[in-house]
Amino acid sequence: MSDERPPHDLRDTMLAEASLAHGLTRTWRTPAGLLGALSTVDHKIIGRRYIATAFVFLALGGILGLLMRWQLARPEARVIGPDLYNQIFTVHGTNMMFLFAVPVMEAFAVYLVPLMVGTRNIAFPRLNAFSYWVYLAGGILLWVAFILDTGPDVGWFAYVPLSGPQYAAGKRADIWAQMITFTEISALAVAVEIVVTVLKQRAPGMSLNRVPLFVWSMLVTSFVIILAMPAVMVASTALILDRLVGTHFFNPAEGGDVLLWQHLFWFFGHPEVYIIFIPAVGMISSMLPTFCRRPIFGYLPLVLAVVGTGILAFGLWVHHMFTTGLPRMGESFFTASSMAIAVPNGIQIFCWLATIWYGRPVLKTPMLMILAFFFTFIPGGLTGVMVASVPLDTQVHDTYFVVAHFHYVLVGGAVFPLIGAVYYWYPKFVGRMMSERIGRWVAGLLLVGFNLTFFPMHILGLQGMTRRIYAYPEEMGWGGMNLFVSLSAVVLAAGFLLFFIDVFRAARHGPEAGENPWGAATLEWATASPPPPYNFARIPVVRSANPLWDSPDSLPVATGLRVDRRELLVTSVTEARPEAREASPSDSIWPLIAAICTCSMLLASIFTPWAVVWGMIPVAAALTAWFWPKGSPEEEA
Amino acid sequence: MTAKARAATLILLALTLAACKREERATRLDPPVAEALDKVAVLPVGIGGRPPEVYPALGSPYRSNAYQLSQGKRLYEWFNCRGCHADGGGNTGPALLDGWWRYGPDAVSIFVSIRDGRPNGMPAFRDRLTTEQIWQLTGYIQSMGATAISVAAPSRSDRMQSRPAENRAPATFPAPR
Amino acid sequence: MACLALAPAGVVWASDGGTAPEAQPGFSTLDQLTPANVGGLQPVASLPTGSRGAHGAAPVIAGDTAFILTPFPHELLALDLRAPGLPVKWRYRPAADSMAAGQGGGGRNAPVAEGGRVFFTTLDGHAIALDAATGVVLWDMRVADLAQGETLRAPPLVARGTVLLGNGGDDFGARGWIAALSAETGALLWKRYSTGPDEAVGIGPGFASAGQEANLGVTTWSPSAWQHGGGGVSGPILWDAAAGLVFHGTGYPAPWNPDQRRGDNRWTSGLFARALEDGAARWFLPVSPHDLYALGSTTPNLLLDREWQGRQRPLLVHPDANGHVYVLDRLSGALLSAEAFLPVNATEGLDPAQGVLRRNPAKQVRSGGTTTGICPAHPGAVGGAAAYSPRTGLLYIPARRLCMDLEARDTTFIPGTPFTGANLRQMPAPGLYPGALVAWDLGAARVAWTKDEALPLEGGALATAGGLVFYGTAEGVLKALDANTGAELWRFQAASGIIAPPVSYQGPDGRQFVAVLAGTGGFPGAAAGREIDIRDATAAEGRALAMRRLPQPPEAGGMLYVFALP
Amino acid sequence: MPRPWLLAIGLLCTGCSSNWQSALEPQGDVARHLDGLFWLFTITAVVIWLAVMLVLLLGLWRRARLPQAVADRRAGIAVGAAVAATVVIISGLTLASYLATRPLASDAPDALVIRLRGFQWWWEATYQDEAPDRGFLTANEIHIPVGRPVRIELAAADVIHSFWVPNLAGKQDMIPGRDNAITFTAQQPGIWRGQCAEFCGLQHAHMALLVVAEPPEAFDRWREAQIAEARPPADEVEAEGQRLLEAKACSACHTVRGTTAAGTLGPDLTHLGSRQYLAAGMLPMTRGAMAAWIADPQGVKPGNNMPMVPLTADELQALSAYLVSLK
Repeated sequence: MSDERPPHDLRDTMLAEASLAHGLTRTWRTPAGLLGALSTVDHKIIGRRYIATAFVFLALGGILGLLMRWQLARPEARVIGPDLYNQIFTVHGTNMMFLFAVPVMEAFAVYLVPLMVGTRNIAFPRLNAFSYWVYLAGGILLWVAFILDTGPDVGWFAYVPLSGPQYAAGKRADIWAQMITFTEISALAVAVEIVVTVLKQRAPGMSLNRVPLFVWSMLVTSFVIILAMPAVMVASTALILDRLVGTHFFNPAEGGDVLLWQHLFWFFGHPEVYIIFIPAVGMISSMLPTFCRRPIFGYLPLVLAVVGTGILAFGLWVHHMFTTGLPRMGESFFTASSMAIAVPNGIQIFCWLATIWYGRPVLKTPMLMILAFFFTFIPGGLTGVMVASVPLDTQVHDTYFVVAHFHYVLVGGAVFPLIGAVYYWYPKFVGRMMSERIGRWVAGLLLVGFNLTFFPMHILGLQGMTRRIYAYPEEMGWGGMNLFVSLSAVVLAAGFLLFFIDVFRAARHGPEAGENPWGAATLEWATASPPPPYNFARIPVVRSANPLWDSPDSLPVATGLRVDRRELLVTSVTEARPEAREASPSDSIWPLIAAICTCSMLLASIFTPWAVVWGMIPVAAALTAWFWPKGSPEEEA
Repeated sequence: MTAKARAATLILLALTLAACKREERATRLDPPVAEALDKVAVLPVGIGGRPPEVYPALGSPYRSNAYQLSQGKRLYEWFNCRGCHADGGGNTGPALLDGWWRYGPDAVSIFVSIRDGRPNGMPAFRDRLTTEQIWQLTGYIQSMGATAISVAAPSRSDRMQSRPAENRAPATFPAPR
Repeated sequence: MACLALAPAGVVWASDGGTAPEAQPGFSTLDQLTPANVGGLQPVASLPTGSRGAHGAAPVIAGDTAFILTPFPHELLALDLRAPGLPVKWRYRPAADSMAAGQGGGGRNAPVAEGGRVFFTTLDGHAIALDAATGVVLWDMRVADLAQGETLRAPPLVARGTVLLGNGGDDFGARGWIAALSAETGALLWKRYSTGPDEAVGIGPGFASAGQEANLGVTTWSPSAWQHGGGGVSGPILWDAAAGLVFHGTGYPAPWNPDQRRGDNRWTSGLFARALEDGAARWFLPVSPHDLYALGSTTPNLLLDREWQGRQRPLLVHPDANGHVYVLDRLSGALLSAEAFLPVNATEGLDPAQGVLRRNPAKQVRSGGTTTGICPAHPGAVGGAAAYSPRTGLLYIPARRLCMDLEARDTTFIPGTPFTGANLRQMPAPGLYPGALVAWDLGAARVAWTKDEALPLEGGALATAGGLVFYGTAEGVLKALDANTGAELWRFQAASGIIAPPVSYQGPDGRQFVAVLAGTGGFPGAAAGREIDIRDATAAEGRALAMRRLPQPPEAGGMLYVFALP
Repeated sequence: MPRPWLLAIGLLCTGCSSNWQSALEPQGDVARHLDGLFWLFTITAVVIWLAVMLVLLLGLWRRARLPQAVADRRAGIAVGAAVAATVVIISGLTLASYLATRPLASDAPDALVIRLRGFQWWWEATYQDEAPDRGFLTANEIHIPVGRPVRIELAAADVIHSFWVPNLAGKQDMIPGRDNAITFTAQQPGIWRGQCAEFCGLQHAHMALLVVAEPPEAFDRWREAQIAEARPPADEVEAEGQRLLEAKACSACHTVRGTTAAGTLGPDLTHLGSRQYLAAGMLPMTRGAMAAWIADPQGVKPGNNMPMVPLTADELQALSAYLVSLK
C-alpha cells in the first residue's frame, strides 16, 4: 500500500479497540430518523426488513390457504365463489413463491453472507436497498390489487391462453405479470450482490474449501437465479405485450405457440424449486454441525451435490409438461434427468445422516426442525420420483397428489429448515434467544399439523380430486377427507401462530444471547449479537473451515482498512488473498427514489405502453443522481 | 384531518371503488333488474333516448366493467356480428370502428338497434339474446368506436390479426365526405 | 348453332335459335369498330341512374330500347335509344324490403326482355314481369325468403315460356335451389335443390351417374348440415334449346368452416345440367367438392360449338373461381380439360382418375387455425363474365389475382344472419398485379397474353367481331384492347368504378355503339364504400386490404355512358 | 330399452361412488399398467423412507465416541454404499417407467375414434365415421365399447383443458393449436367419471365427463340412437316445449336435429335426455333439475356462458319436459 497517505487517511492500525469501535460506528452507522431509515444501505438492516416483510407475506399467504380449506371443507360449499377462489389460490401461490420463499432465502443471505464471509457490507449495497424497495412495491402491488378485486385469477403459473388477452379480462393478469417483473428485478439484484460478495469479499484465508456451506449454497442459488429468472421475465413481458400491445407470441392463429409459455415458465419454474431448496440445504448444513457437535461430514461431496443440483435443475422443466403431448423420446430424457436429481439429494441426506450418526446430537429447536425436515422432505422427494415418471405423472399431474408432493418438498424441505434457521440465527439478529419451550411446541404442531393436512391429499389426488377446483360434488366421496384436511390445517396454522408469537415475545423478553450462544463454528458468531454496523472491528483471517472451533480463543485479524470512510477488503476468488481496499458506498436516498420511479413506470405500463417511454426519464434521472461521481477513489490496490 | 388530506382520501377511495367496479365479475343479473334494463326510453324516431334508471344505479357496468366488455366481445363473435360488420371494419354492414354510427353513439340507440333491428339489413336479436347480453354487446360496440381508450377495454383475441385491439386503438373520426 | 343464352354481357338478345351463327355470350358481331379506328371513339351520351349502389349488371338492349335495372332498391329504367340524350320511356320501382341490403350489393340482376315483356329479379326475393312497352306489372312473385337468408342476385333465364331463376345466400346458410316459373303467370312449375335427398335435388333415372349411392346430398354432409348448406344458384343459367338442357353452377357450401360440414358436400360447388321441362338432373360435375375456400362454381359459363382436339363438339366452357378453365362436353357432362389460367396453389392440377383437382395439403383449412397465402382468394379468380371471340379463338377472362389468409372458426346458425365461420385477409398474389385481363387460348389451353391491372377486375369483358376487347376497371377506366395482341388502343375515364360488362349494339341509325354502366359499391368497390374502415384487415371479407392500392376512391353513383365514332 | 346390467352398475356406483373417478380402481388397460407401476414406486418409496427414519432414530439414540478420522472413514464407506444403492434404485425405477411408457404409445389400427373438444366448461364429443352423415355430436357423456381400443383425439376450443378419466387412463392435455390423442381400452362395462384436469377458469371445478363403457352390442344400439334425429314431441306439453326451444334464444346456441334449432355455441341437445347428467356433471337428468338449470344457470354454475332466458313458469315446465324427453 502507498506510503503517501493523505492527512485525513485514518487507518484502523492507528487506533485502540475502543476508539476504533467508535470511529467505525461513526463511519458505518445508519443515521437516526426517517431519512436515515430510508437511505440506509446496511445489509443487516435491509436483511432484517427483508426477512420481516417475507414473513408478513407468509402469514398473509397462510390466511389465504386457510380460506381455501374453509371453502373445501364441505362439498359444493358456497363460502367463497369461484371468482374469489381463483384469485385466492393464485395469490396464495404467487405470494408464497415470489414474495415469501425466494425473498426470504435471499433475505437470510443478505443478512448472513457478509457476516459469514467476514466482510463489512454486502457488495453493491445501494443496489441492495433498491432491490428491497422494488420487492416491497411488488408485494404491495399484488396485495392491494387483491383487496381491490383485481387479484390475478389465472394461477401462479398463468398458463396462456387463460391468462392471455382474450380470456383474462381486465388488469388482473397484468398485475400478475408485472409483479413478476418487480420480484425478479429484486431477486436478480440480490443474486448479483451475493455472487460478488462471496467471490470477492471473503475474509483473507477463506479459500473456497473453507467457505461455509450456507454461503456455498447461496452462491449456487444466486447463479441459478441469474440463469433462470430471465426466462420468466421474458415470458411475463411477452405476456404483457400480447395483452397490452397485441403481439402474437402465444397466439397459435398467428404462428405463436401456447406451449412456448409453458417452456419459458418452467425453465424458470423448476429451478425456482431449487432456488428455494438449496438455501435450505445450506441452512441445515450450517446448523447441523453445531447441534451434532462435530464438523459436517462430507464437506466436498455436499458442495458438489449442491452444485450438481444447481446444474441438474435446468434439465427438469419438461416434467411439468408430461401431459402436453410432447414427443415420447424427449419425455424419457426428462424422466431420466428428473430421477437423476435424486442422487445429489441422496448424497446430501446421507452426509447429514452420517453427521448425526457420528455426532452427539443435541435436540434444540433448530435440530427438531431438521428432524421434521427429514420426516417430511424425504416423502416429498420420493413422490417427486413418482411424478418424474412420465406414465405415473399422467395419473397424478394436476391432482391433489401433486399439491401434497410440492408442499412436502417446499414446506418440509424449505420452510421447516427455515423455521429452524430463525430459531438458530434469531439471537444473532436480535440479540435475544427465542423460547426453547415454545420452540418444541412449534416444532410439534408444525410437524403434526403439516402431515395431517397434506398427507391425505395424496390419497385425494389418487381418488381423482383435481387441483384448483373451488367445489366438488358430494357424490365424489371426498368430503370426509377434505374436512379432516381442513381441520388439520388449523393445527398447522396454530403452529405458525405460536411461532410468530414467540418471535414477538422473544424480541422483548428473550434472554440475552451473547456472541455465540450455540457454540457454533462460523464467522457470524465472531461478532456481537446483534452485530455492530461495521460487522467486524478488524477483518478476521480464516485458517480452517470451522474457524471458531479451530481457533477458539481469538481469531487472527487483518488490518489496514480506513476508519474514516467505508472500506472493505477485496480478496481473490479462489484463495481469498487480499487484493485491494475498496470503498463501500455511503447511505443514499436515491435507491429509494430510483425504485419509486422504476415501480411507477412498470405499474403505469400496465395501462399504456407509452409509460415505458416517459417513465424512463425519471428513472434515468434517479440513476444519474445515484451514480453521480463524488471524486473519491473507488479502489486502491 | 386537513381539507387536503380529506380530499386525497376521497379521491383514493373513489379510485379504489372504481377499480373494484371495473374488475368485478357479476355473472348473474337478477331477473327483475334484467327486466328493468329492457325498459329503455327511446325517442319516437328510434334514435336516442335514456337508459332505464337502474342502469346508472348499477354503475353503468356495461361500459366500464372489463368483464362485461369482454363478454360483449365474445357475443360479438358468437352471434355472427362479424359476418356483416367484420371486425368493426364493415362488410355488408357498416363499419363500427370509426364511431360514425348511423343511429348515433348513445347506448340506447345501439341497444335498440340490436334488440329491434334496423332497416337495411340489421336483424332483430330480441329472441336470440337476453337483455343482459344485448347490454354487454352495446357496451362492447361503444368501446369499439370510442374516441379514447378505456382502461377496461378488451384486448386482442387469440385469432387472426385483423386490427389493433380495442385497448390499443381509439377510433379516429374521419372527416365526413 | 343452338347455343342460346343470355350472358350478363348482354350482347346478344336472342330467343330460340334466332341469332347469327357466330353469336356467343360476350361477343358482338358488329365490326364497325376496329383497331384502326377505335382511337376516335367518343362519348355521345351519359345518364345518371340515380342509384349509389353497385352497378354490376349490364344494360340490356332490345330493339330500340335499353333497359337498366339499378342496384337495390331496384328501379327499372327503359331508355329510348332513338332520341338523343336517351330519354326515359318509363320507369318502375318495385316495393323493396330494405332487409335485403344486408345481403350486400353485389348482385348482377340484369333484366331480360323477351316476347314483349321484361323479366327481372330483385335482391329482396321477388321475380317480376312487366310489359316491355308500358312498364305495367304483369305479375310479381316473392320466391326467395329473406328471413332465411335467401336472395336473388342473378338474371333470370327465359326459355320456352318458363322463367328460371336460382337463389343466392350461401353466406347465410340458405339452401340453394333453382326454380322454374311460368312466364305467363309466375306460377311455380318446379323447384330443385342443391342439397338434400335425391328427390329434392332432382336426381332420378335420367342422371348420368345413375346407380351411384342414393341421397349423396344427405350422406356427404355431417348430420343435418345439408339443411342449411348453401350451394345457391347465384350465377347465370344457360340453356341449349336443341338438347332441352339448362346449365347452372352451384354455389359454395355453408358454413365456410369445413369442420362443420364433413364430407364432399354434394351438390355444392359444381355444375349441373338439368332438363328444362322438369328440372331433372342429367349430369353433375363436382368442381370443388368439400369446397374449402368459399369459391363455388357460379361463374358465368359459355356454351360453344367448336372444334375440340380435331372434332366438332358441343362444349360448355367454364372459367371457374378456382382459377381453372373447365371444358366439358355439355351433352354428356364429360370433363375434357381443366387447366389453370393464373397461378394457383390451393390445388395441384387435375387428378384424371377422380376428375377433380388434387388438393394442396399445405392449404388445408381447419377450424381454429389460420391458413395463409391461399391462391386464389374468395370469391374467386374470375371477376366477371368471360368473353369468347370465334375470330381469335381466345377466351378473355377478367381475372382477380388475389390470395388470402383464411381463419376458420366455429359458427352458429341463426337464420337471417351470416353463417360463414371464416375471417379473411386478402392480398395480391406474390409478384403479380392484383388484376388482369387474361386471354386464354382455348385450343392450346395456354395463356396467349395478359394485360395487368392495378386492381382486380370485377366487370365482364366484351369481344367484338372488329377485333377488339372492351372491359372496365374498378378505377373507372373503360379500355379497348387489340383482341389479338392485348395492346391498349383506347381508354375513357368514367366518374365511378366499372364493375359491369360493357355492351355493344347497333343503334337505330345503323352505327355501332358501345355502352357501359359505371357505378361502384358493395363488395367489389369495397374501399370506395365510405362505411368500410380499412384499419380492419378483415373488412369487406379482407378486400379492403387488397384495395388499399386504390389511388383515389372513385365516387359511388351510377352513370350510363354511350360511345360511338363521331 | 331397459338395460339391466347398466342399472346394476348404476346401483353399484351409487354405493361406492368415490371409486368412479379414481386412479386406484383401474378398469382400463392403460390405467392397470399405471397402477402396477404406481405400487412399485410406492412400495419402494415406503421402504426407503422407513430405512432412513430408522437410521435417523438410531443415530439420535446412540452415543458414538469414535475418533473423527475413523468416523469419517466409516461414514465415507456407508455414504458411498447408500449413494450406489440410490443410483441402482433410481436406474431401476427409470427403466420400469420407460418400459411402462412403451405400450402406451402403441396405436391400435381398429380403434374407435372420438374427437373430443374442450370448451369453457363442457366437452363436445364427435363420433367420426367414414360416412360423414353417420358421425354425430354429443356432449359431456361418451359411450365406448368394452374391449375395443378407443382413440380420443383431443382439441381445445378456447383455453387449455385436460382429459382425465383416471379409472381408464392417465391424462392428456387439450391445447389450442395442437393435436393430442390418447388410446385406451375399457376392460369391463361401467360408468366412469372424468374431470378437466387443467385449470380453465371460473367453472374449472364443474367440467365433468361421463364415460359409459358398454358391451359392443349395447354400444351399437346407443350409437344408432344417437345418429337418429330427435324424437318428435309426444304430447301437447312437449310440443310447446319444442316450439319454445325454436322460438326462444335457445336455438341460437343449441342444436336439436330434426327441429330448426341449429346453433353450435353450446352442447348438442338432440339426445339430451339420454345423458345421465346435466351441465357437465353438475345436476342429474331430471325434469326438476332441468327446470332449475334453465331458470337460473348463473346461480347454479356462476360464470358459465348460458344466459338466463326469461320464461314463465308454464314455459319452463314445457321446455324442461321436452328436453328431458329427448332420449
